[in-house]
Amino acid sequence: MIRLRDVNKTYKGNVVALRDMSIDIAKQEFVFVVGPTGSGKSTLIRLLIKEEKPDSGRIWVAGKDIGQLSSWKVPLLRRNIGCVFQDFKLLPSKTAYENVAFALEVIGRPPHVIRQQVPQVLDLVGLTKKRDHFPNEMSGGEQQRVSIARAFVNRPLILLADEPTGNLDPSTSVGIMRLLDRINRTGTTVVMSTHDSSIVDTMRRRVVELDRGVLVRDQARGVYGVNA
Amino acid sequence: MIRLRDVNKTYKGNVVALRDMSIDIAKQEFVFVVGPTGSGKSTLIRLLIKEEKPDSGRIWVAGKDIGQLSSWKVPLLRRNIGCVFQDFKLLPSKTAYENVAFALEVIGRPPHVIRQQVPQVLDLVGLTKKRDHFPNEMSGGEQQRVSIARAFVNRPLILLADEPTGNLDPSTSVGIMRLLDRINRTGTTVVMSTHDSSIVDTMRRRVVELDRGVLVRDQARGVYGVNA
Amino acid sequence: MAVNLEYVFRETVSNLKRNVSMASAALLTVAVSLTLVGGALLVKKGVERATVQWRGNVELSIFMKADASQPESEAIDRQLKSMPEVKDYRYVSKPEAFEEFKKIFANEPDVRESLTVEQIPPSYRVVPREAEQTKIVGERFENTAGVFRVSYAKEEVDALVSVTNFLQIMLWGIAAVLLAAASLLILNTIRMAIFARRREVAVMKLVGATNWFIRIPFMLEGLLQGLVGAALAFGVVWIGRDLVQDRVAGARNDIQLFKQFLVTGPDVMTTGFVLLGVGVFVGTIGSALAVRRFLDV
Amino acid sequence: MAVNLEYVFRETVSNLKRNVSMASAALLTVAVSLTLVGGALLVKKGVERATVQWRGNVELSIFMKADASQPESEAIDRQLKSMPEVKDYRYVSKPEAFEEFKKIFANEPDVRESLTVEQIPPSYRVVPREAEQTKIVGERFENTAGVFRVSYAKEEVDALVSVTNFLQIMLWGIAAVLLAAASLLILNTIRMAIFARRREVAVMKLVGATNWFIRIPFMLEGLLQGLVGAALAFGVVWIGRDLVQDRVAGARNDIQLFKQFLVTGPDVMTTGFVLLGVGVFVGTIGSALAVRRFLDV
Ligand SMILES: Nc1ncnc2c1ncn2[C@@H]1O[C@H](COP(=O)(O)OP(=O)(O)OP(=O)(O)O)[C@@H](O)[C@H]1O
Ligand SMILES: Nc1ncnc2c1ncn2[C@@H]1O[C@H](COP(=O)(O)OP(=O)(O)OP(=O)(O)O)[C@@H](O)[C@H]1O
Ligand SMILES: [Mg+2]
Ligand SMILES: [Mg+2]
Repeated sequence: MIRLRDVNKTYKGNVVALRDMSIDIAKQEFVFVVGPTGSGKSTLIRLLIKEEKPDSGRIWVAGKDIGQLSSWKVPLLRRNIGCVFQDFKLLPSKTAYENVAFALEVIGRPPHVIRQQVPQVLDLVGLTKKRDHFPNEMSGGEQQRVSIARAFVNRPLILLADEPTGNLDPSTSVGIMRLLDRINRTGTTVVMSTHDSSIVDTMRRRVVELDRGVLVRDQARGVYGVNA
Repeated sequence: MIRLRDVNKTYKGNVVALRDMSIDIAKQEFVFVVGPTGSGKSTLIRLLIKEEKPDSGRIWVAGKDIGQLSSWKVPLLRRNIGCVFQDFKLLPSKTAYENVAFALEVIGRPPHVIRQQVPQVLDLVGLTKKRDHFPNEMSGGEQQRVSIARAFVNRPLILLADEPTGNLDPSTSVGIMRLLDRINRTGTTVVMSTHDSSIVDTMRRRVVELDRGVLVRDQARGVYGVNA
Repeated sequence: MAVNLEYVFRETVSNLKRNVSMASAALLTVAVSLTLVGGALLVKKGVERATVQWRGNVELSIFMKADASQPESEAIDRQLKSMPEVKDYRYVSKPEAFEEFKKIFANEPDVRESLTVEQIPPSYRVVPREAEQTKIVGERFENTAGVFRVSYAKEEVDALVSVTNFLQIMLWGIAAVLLAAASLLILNTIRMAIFARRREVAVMKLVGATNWFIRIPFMLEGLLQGLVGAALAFGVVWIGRDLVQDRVAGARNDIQLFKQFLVTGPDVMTTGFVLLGVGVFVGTIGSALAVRRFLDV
Repeated sequence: MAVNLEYVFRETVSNLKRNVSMASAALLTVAVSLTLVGGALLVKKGVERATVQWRGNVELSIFMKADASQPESEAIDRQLKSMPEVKDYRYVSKPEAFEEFKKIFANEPDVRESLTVEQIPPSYRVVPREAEQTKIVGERFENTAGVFRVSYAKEEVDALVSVTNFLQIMLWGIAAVLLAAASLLILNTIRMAIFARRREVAVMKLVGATNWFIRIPFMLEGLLQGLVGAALAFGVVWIGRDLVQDRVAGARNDIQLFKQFLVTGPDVMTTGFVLLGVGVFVGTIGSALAVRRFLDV
């Protein structure tokens, strides 16, 4: 489903974010990406949705070499990928409902489908009461859950989640992880970066560890810290 | 140092964020504020820096009733309080260095003091190499640390930290907690909201728990979950 | 490009509502700058009308010999009637010409008394269709039998033609400059408004929106701003014209000259359509161009 | 209000650099709209100058009786010399007047031949200091001994006076409207630029910045934008004037009339200072007002 070969990414100012990264992620896999702050987790996710381009190396997503993708096809790529951004990236002038609905409008779903699915998904993340709140009228955790709802409302092939529980309390986090697990079981490949060791340790899924841009560990049914 | 009496805060749309909150926090105390997402932790912090006004009740900070404060004195209040915002609130057109320096410029510190103190503080949070990066050129954790550095660079009387480790990996979090502890020991009152149970459980400081805006627990040397 | 119409309208309306501050700023720019354009266009129209009148009053006189025969006179009459360049003409007989002469020299009895009716030549007063044709018409008659002399206040005619031509060109220039300035200002404002929302555009792209999906609501927004702004400008111009018209109508006779400047209702309507066209075009295309910069994500 | 100057300058420069897109948009608005104002001011100046010349050419004629005595003539000469309202005058003797008469009727020998030198009255041609004074000056001589008739092309003078007055008022109006429009557009743009940075302002306040601490760099920024924008506008106006000047100077004689429109270097400089003043004032005050809205955090 996802394949990277010798991918390098250096930001301006000689900041190496990823170095010679190669990895294969199969369909329906659930992968945790861990690593200290600034180790390149978000960069990896940005490369997968072509928000950034690698300096060298090739990336395949859903069977397509995204380096070869013409720019008008990029939206099609992104519609197959749901993405929870670390900084949420909600549309500030849309309510929670509208933010989630937007992901469906983008792929041309008819209004009656939208009216049916969005409330369902908002209910799943526990935000039914906040549906008409704008992002700046919600708590951090609520915004994060809107972002999660938006990412999977259109049942993407791949779900990328960049620290989706950073602003959630442990019990809400557990709920969200159950949700992600359920989504994964219905056939969606999930790649999730996280700092939450208890989540990684209880889920026991494949763990990929980055350190200063280098893949230092790739462990099936792994734990958060190698010393844990 | 901080005293709330019967404070109520309801946002538009009848969202009760705080209900009949009364609390006293002494000088030099270290207080964790915990509670599920949307329970009013950030609202409490916003009230303390007068970003929001309570609907009823009175609030004293550093001996002053901030409800009575005339608007031109609000900046003076805020200079005595360092605040780490949940969403960082960095100035997007300033580099890491400049963001931190701004907190000193605001209180009129001379340039030579700024040139000396800012690098020190950036070093403390491990961002010396990122000093000339703009916020959008830093990882989530790096931005969060800039926000932390800005909050305590002017040695405030009170440090309010809203989930300051949400985007940090466990070992960096431990480093930041050591830093906050040190700052607390030098006489600064610290109020920190968090979802990180391991931090709360290892520090064993006073824990205040909110649930849907109501103070449900106030425990000296407490732990994160009451069932933990 | 298959974009749901319902989505587009809902999106546009909510964008306008939720970005009221920026949207109204753009609207204001459109209104103010198109008001200037509209004002210039109306003044141009007014001067055009006045010019037509001024030029319409240009005459040439064909003086007949005092002893010109009836057939000679009739031949000239016939020729004048047949010339397409001649708008109007009339015959001034000897007694009429003498009356005119006496009037001109009313205050100078010495001069007045020195001539008799018989000495004054009769003439044809000819109004050419175009001021520029005065000379062409005149020259035809210069050597015709019975004609004593063709007199066209040559200098005056030339001056009038060149002055009005110059005025026209100048006013075209002013209108063009104002139009260019207005377009620039509107584009600039739209660019600012969209710049302020660039992050939003980037997020939309990251969520999988195609360029057209993002662009169309922005264009519709620009279209509406252009339309409403132009309508406001039109309203101001209309009211402005009425005010000026009233003032001029109520003024003393001695600025009668300016009555010729007056513009008609249809002139104002035409100007209105120009304004609406410019507003809509610049608003729509400007939005499309402005948003373009932020679509490469 | 004790704001560090070094901070203010550094902050202003880096704001301008890092918000280049918005800053240059505001600059463009200042430049374009002040160019319009500058153009209007110069045209106004030009018409003023032309008016002075036109009005300066207004004459009245005091025709003497053909049999007026030498002392009578001298008395009039003396009185004219002593009147402050009289700018200039000259005596047209009988032979001179006859030459003039012959020239006027050069094409009409019948008329020309009908008068002798003796029949033509001599006259004083008087140029009053102000066109409005023509009548006052003339009336003084109407019943003076030896005077046959005072002739002032009354209608023409009245028309000229009212036309030029009207033109002046109209151009004042246009300049005022353009100035108002320019100020509005500039204010509007500045408001947009600051609106786009409202969150930044809010963050500054949350970190403990006083209102003045935030406001001063914004004001300095507005001042610089106003200054540079006005300077650009000034440059365009200057070049525009030179172009027009060259064209007019190179043009054929028959638009000699327009040479009277020419404006001098000092006129342009004055206009430049007005533009700079407006730019700086509106830029600075506009920024202060615009940022004000976002300071209540
Ligand atoms: N636009 C950019 N320009 C320059 N450097 C950048 C840019 N974006 C990221 N970086 C740098 O690249 C490195 C990797 O960043 P990335 O965001 O991928 O880290 P991360 O693993 O997601 O960290 P975190 O856990 O803190 O979110 C960091 O050192 C960061 O400073
Ligand atoms: N501006 C606002 N308008 C309306 N409701 C708001 C606003 N800000 C916050 N709320 C609501 O107030 C409640 C408390 O919000 P607050 O941000 O204090 O929660 P929190 O404890 O910080 O949550 P988190 O852990 O998710 O950050 C939430 O239900 C939130 O939706
Ligand atoms: Mg990251
Ligand atoms: Mg919060």
